[in-house]
Amino acid sequence: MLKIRNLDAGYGKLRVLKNISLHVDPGEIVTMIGANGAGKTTLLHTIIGLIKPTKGEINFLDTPCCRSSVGQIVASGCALVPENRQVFASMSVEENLLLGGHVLQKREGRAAVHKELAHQYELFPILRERRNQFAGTLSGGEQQMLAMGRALMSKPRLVMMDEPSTGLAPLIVRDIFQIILRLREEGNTVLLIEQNAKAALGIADRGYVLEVGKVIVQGPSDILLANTDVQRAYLGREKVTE
Amino acid sequence: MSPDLFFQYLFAGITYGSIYAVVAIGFNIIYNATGIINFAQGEFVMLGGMISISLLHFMPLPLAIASAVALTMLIGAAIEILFIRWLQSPSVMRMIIITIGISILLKEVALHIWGESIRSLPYFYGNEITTFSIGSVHISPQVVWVILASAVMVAGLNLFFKSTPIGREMRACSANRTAALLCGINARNMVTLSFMLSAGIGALAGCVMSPITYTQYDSGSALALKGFTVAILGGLGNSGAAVLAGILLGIIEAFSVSVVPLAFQDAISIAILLVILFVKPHGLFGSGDAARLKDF
Amino acid sequence: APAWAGTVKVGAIFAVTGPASFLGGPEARSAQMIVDEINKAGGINGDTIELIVKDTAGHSEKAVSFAKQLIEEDKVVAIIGPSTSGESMAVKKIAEAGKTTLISCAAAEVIVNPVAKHVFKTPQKDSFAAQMIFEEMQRLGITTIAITAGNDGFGKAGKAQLEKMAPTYGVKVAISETYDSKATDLSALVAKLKSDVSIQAVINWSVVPAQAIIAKNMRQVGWEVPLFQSHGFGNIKYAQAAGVAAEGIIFPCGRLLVVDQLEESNPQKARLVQYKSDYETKYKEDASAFGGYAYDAMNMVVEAIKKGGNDRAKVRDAVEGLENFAGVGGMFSFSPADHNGLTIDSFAMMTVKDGAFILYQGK
Amino acid sequence: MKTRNYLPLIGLGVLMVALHLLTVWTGTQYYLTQLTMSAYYGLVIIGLGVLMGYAGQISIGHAGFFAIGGYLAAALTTRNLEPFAQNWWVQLLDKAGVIVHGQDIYGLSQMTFTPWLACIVAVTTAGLVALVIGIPVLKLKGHYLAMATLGFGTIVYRIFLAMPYFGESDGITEVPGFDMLPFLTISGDMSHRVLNFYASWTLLIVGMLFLINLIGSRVGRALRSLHSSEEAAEASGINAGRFKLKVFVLSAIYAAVAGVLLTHYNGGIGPSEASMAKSVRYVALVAVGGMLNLWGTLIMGVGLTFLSLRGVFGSFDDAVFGTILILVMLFSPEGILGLKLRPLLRQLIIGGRA
Amino acid sequence: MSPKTSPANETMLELSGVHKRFGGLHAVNDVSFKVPTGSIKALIGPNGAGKTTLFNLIAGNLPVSEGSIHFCGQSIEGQKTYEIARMGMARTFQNIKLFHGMSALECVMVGRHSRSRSGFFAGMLSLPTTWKEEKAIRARSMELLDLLGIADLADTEATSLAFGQQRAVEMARALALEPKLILLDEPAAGLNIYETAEVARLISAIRDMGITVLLVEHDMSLVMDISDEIVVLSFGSKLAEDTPANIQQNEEVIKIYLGEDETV
Ligand SMILES: Nc1ncnc2c1ncn2[C@@H]1O[C@H](COP(=O)(O)OP(=O)(O)OP(=O)(O)O)[C@@H](O)[C@H]1O
Ligand SMILES: Nc1ncnc2c1ncn2[C@@H]1O[C@H](COP(=O)(O)OP(=O)(O)OP(=O)(O)O)[C@@H](O)[C@H]1O
Ligand SMILES: [Mg+2]
Ligand SMILES: [Mg+2]
Repeated sequence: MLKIRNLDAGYGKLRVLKNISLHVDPGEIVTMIGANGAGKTTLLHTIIGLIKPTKGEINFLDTPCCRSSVGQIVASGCALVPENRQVFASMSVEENLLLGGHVLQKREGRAAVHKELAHQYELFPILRERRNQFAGTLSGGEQQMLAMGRALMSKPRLVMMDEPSTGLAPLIVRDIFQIILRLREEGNTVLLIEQNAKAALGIADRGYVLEVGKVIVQGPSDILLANTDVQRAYLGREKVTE
Repeated sequence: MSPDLFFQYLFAGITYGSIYAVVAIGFNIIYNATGIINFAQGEFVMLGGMISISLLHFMPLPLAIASAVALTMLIGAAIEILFIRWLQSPSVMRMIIITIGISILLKEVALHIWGESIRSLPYFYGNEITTFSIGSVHISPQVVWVILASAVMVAGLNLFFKSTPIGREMRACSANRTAALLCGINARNMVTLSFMLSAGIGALAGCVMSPITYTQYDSGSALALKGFTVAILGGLGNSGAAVLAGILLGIIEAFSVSVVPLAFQDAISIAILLVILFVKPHGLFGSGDAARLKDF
Repeated sequence: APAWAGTVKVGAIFAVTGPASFLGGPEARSAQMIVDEINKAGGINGDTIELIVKDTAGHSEKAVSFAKQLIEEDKVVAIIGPSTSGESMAVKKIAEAGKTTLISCAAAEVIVNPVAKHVFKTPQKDSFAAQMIFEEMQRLGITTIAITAGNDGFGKAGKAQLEKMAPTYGVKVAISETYDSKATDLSALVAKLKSDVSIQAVINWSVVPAQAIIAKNMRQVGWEVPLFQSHGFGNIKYAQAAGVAAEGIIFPCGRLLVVDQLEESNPQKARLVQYKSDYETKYKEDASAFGGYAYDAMNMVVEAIKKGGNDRAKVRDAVEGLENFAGVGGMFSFSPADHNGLTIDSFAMMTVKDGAFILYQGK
Repeated sequence: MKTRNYLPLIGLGVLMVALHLLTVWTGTQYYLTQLTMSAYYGLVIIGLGVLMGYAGQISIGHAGFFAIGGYLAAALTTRNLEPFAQNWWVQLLDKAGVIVHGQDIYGLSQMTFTPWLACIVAVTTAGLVALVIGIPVLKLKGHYLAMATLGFGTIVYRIFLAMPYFGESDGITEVPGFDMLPFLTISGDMSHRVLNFYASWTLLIVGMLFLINLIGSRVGRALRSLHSSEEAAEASGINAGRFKLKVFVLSAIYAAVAGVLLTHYNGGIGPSEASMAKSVRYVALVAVGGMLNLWGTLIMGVGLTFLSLRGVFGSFDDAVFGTILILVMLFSPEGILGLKLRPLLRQLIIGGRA
Repeated sequence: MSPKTSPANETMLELSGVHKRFGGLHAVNDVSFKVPTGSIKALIGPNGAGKTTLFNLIAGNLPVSEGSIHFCGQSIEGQKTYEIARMGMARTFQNIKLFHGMSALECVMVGRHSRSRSGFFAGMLSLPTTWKEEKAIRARSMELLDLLGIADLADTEATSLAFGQQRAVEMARALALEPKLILLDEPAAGLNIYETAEVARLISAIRDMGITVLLVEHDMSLVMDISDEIVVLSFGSKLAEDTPANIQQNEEVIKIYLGEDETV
């Protein structure tokens, strides 16, 4: 579904991604882990077209999309739940969701959007309660859910999530992971970035480890979970304080 | 004050107010789509008037107005494409200053095309002194045209921004551009569209008011100042509020004539605006909550 | 050839752009037209004239800067302009200090009263215009009036003159108001004036669209008292702009507007015809009294250069010595005590009939 | 670090002397007139530059403060006090030596305030007005702030234009010179030209010195922080309102001082000095120079004003200015000094496509 | 380092009967608790429970609808945010708020504002006292960056740092205030397990410096490990207040917040 070869990208002179290659197959959950500043967000932004790569190629659904605009990439079925949520603060929750349905409406018409809206309310009941509130006044967690709901509104083939569990209550985090699993059941493909490596690898089929802009390890989740390097670097489960 | 005089002031105020309002509406469109105030809005009004006056030599009035509106829309689009479209994440301050520059340029271009003389469209109905009377109060039919135009615009725009997907998308672009992109919205086209729309609305305003106010190459800035005042007074982004605020301000100005020297009229109306802003920092009908949630 | 052979520089300070561009624009064009013609014809005594036009956009600080620059740096022999009273007052002292002739194109009388040695002006005195209006009012038996004026230099000077002279003619000024010269509608003002039933006539003093607007607003409310305007109305554009509302407006003005109706014997006729046809052929727009101010100023300078050459002192003396000089604004005769040089004869009363200006014949 | 900071200032001082010598050498001393005027406008613009760039508060009404300074100085030094000569306060002031006796243009005797008193009153008034207006105005944000300052400027303009005391549309002329120091008279008289040039540029340099010190200090840092996030700045203990107000008043005082001195230098002031177009131009000059670049602001402010005062753009003054404004904003939003050619070309090529 | 704090019965912060309403929404409903001097107190609860709102009330960003808040025995009612900050309360923001166009170091230097004095005119005249002070501010800020392990990023523009690094800068800025009480809103959000551990160590270190900590966090490993006491909020009301061990056993808390198997 998504194939990336020898990708380089960055900001101005700063080269953040160095020679990245990866692929995501249909129906998979793939996770990407890495320390702060490794370039995970940058990678997602490059895929969705917010940043233009300086080298390499990206194929989504077997069509190269390095030169496409964000709009085209989203329309072709790729959606991003951004890192800092990026809700439309001065618009209502429902409007936020409807905006998420922009490409769906173009593809399948209004009825589909309203059906999908109901679906999202079902996934995130709290959003239904807050539907007329300005999104900017939602609590952090509520905003996170809204961002997810909005991305899902486009019924994407591939959902990319940038640390979706950030700032969520443990119970909700579990719900989120449930939702991700459910998305896979519904035939979606997910590219997941998570700090909670253990949980992420727990639900993912495969994983990549990113360090200062390079993929250093990759493989099926269970193998990564067993990898001692990975364990030492990301999964340390021992006490967090001395 | 005799009732006659009272009503005459009242209708004078409504005349002023509807002129201000019809200009203010244009400000709100670009504001809603980009979060900036287009300081060249007054020049769109001027262009609408000037172009239609020039076209009137070749075609009947309705056609001249329609063509002027269309042409101004093209100019609006061209300006956006030339000066704004390709900027990478411009700040509000930068956009304000660019539009100030555009306003200066448009004025200069107009000066060199049309010269400094004043022109006007003919009255749509009747002539300069035609009025109809309600009781002893006389109103020019052109005022009715202006009011009608602003009413239609407000209704249309409200419908557009509140209930149509494309209107919602425009607002989304101003609320958070990145997020709008992520929703698959073509933010650039939205901005272009908003410039076209506000240019068109400005041009239409320029046409309907031209018989009353006359059009001159620099008549834009004075109108823009009033329009801006009214847009702020009502609360940015809300066109219905702008009309109410416009008429309110117009009426205040009209009645102020009876108590203070006319020379201070503008000072009075702006002082009132300032006082209102100090009490309600987001305009009469603006929501502080919504404004706080915007990025600036 | 004399030492100064070559080019003679003349400075011009006009508000070509900005709020007073309706003055500065025609003024700059009129002056340039003369210079072009003279140079084409071989100049004055073999010298070409170089006109250095500076655009102040109506800013007096720029006028100051330009006046100093023209006098010191460009070493002009004389300066025509500025267009507005404020600017003219601001540069008056500079012309004096620089001993350079300045022929202002602005209205206010203070420019030449008190007389400064080097400062002249071409527009007719407001007091003459006021006098003519009041005399007409006396004939019509009008005793109570309202005065309205724009908030520019022209309006200010006129209003002051009217208020000063009204008592001499037994006229009472019931209301006197100043409005913004960019006003878009004056119906509230008109309502206020109309509510005072004692008012028998309105005098409006401005040079902007507002003078058409006030006419319209008065007629719209069906108020039929006579409307007098100033010589600022002397531009057919304003009469056209006011349309039918302009009918019957009475105003004093130079004879340019009614040149076709003048008798051949009129000493101004040749000059007026020449100006009108030259200007209208060259610029494809109606000639106006404003352009005439600069046309006269420039012609005076030309006349003076013919006598005094490129010598500031001689040029000044030559200007002051002009007598019975036929200008667009009237017959000028300067003297050390009179640097305007016009008499009340420079004005004629006019009115609008069927969209055209005609000489006013009384009621 | 300290010396490096001041190097450009010393450079400016050297430039001042060099300019003078150059004009002497080439026999073009008349340039000094407009250089002097530009320096005063430069003072307005750097004051506004700190307010806009560092404190992040736009003011589209700064011509108002300039005009308050200029008009009050002009009115107090020209308006005749003779009609009030018998009033106790006039007599008191006369005894205090702050009233001059002279003649008006018609040769009649008149009494006026001394320029020193007028100057102090004018600058104080501008400062107080800024203080009073600043308290509510600076609570506003974004476009509302822009409107409020624009409104303030318009009110000032309207008042000067409407009041006969201030000469209405003609403004005030015949303003006398200002004997500031025993050897220095601020006046447009040719004989004082060189000293006036040095006075204005010295003032500009000192003004710049103060501002550079300020923005390099703790206060400057606080200003920049509240520009970016008032909430976070306040959480760090910064009284945002107070700092904004102080800078507002400071910049108003800069404008008023410039107004007073330029009015004496020009011998008058007109309403155009209070107009919205003027305020907008100040704002635009700050932007062209670079919001966070005081040196750029200074250079563009003085440079473009100088060219404009010489009328080099003819009737295209505004057009040229508008074009420069747009070009700078398009290609170098950091101001003209931020202009680097390579990125510019790249933006032209890539930006057009992206 | 042993805590050099006064006895635990001294109260740093006290909330009594605090309410906050937004229109119809009762975001904080009758919340009372005390934060003893020198302790780490955690505030947990489901999303939208009102934790951030409570922080905003304490820090003076929002007015309280009802009830009172005392900081160091002084009511903060009517006090402006900056006044409260000067009294010695620092905070970090859930949505990071760093200053555009400033380097990481400068951001931290801003934090020293209320601990330095040179004023407007001194700054304008650049008096020698201001230089000395400036030097001290710089040195102290550098130390703090060092403490947070980002000294090498001192000259990088703060807003272009990665998420986790920005959090560190925020924390340094808050510490620069030399607060008595520090409010941390989700300091570990977006951090991986090691970085979280680092934060935990840091918070303990902060407490050891004698600073009282009030913390909002969803990462239970962090909260349970370091806090002395936990307050649980739900729908704006206080649900429980207890030691970490007891909270983990609290049926209700498990039901609405922790989930069945989250006991570590
Ligand atoms: N807009 C920007 N301009 C310049 N540099 C940037 C920008 N955004 C990010 N960077 C730099 O790029 C590098 C990678 O950042 P990125 O946000 O991709 O990291 P990340 O892996 O998502 O980290 P985190 O887990 O903290 O979110 C960092 O060193 C960061 O400082
Ligand atoms: N200005 C406001 N207007 C209206 N409602 C608000 C406002 N601010 C917050 N709320 C509401 O108050 C509730 C509490 O919000 P708060 O941000 O305090 O939650 P929180 O406990 O910090 O949650 P999270 O852990 O998700 O950050 C939320 O439901 C939110 O929608
Ligand atoms: Mg990231
Ligand atoms: Mg929160």
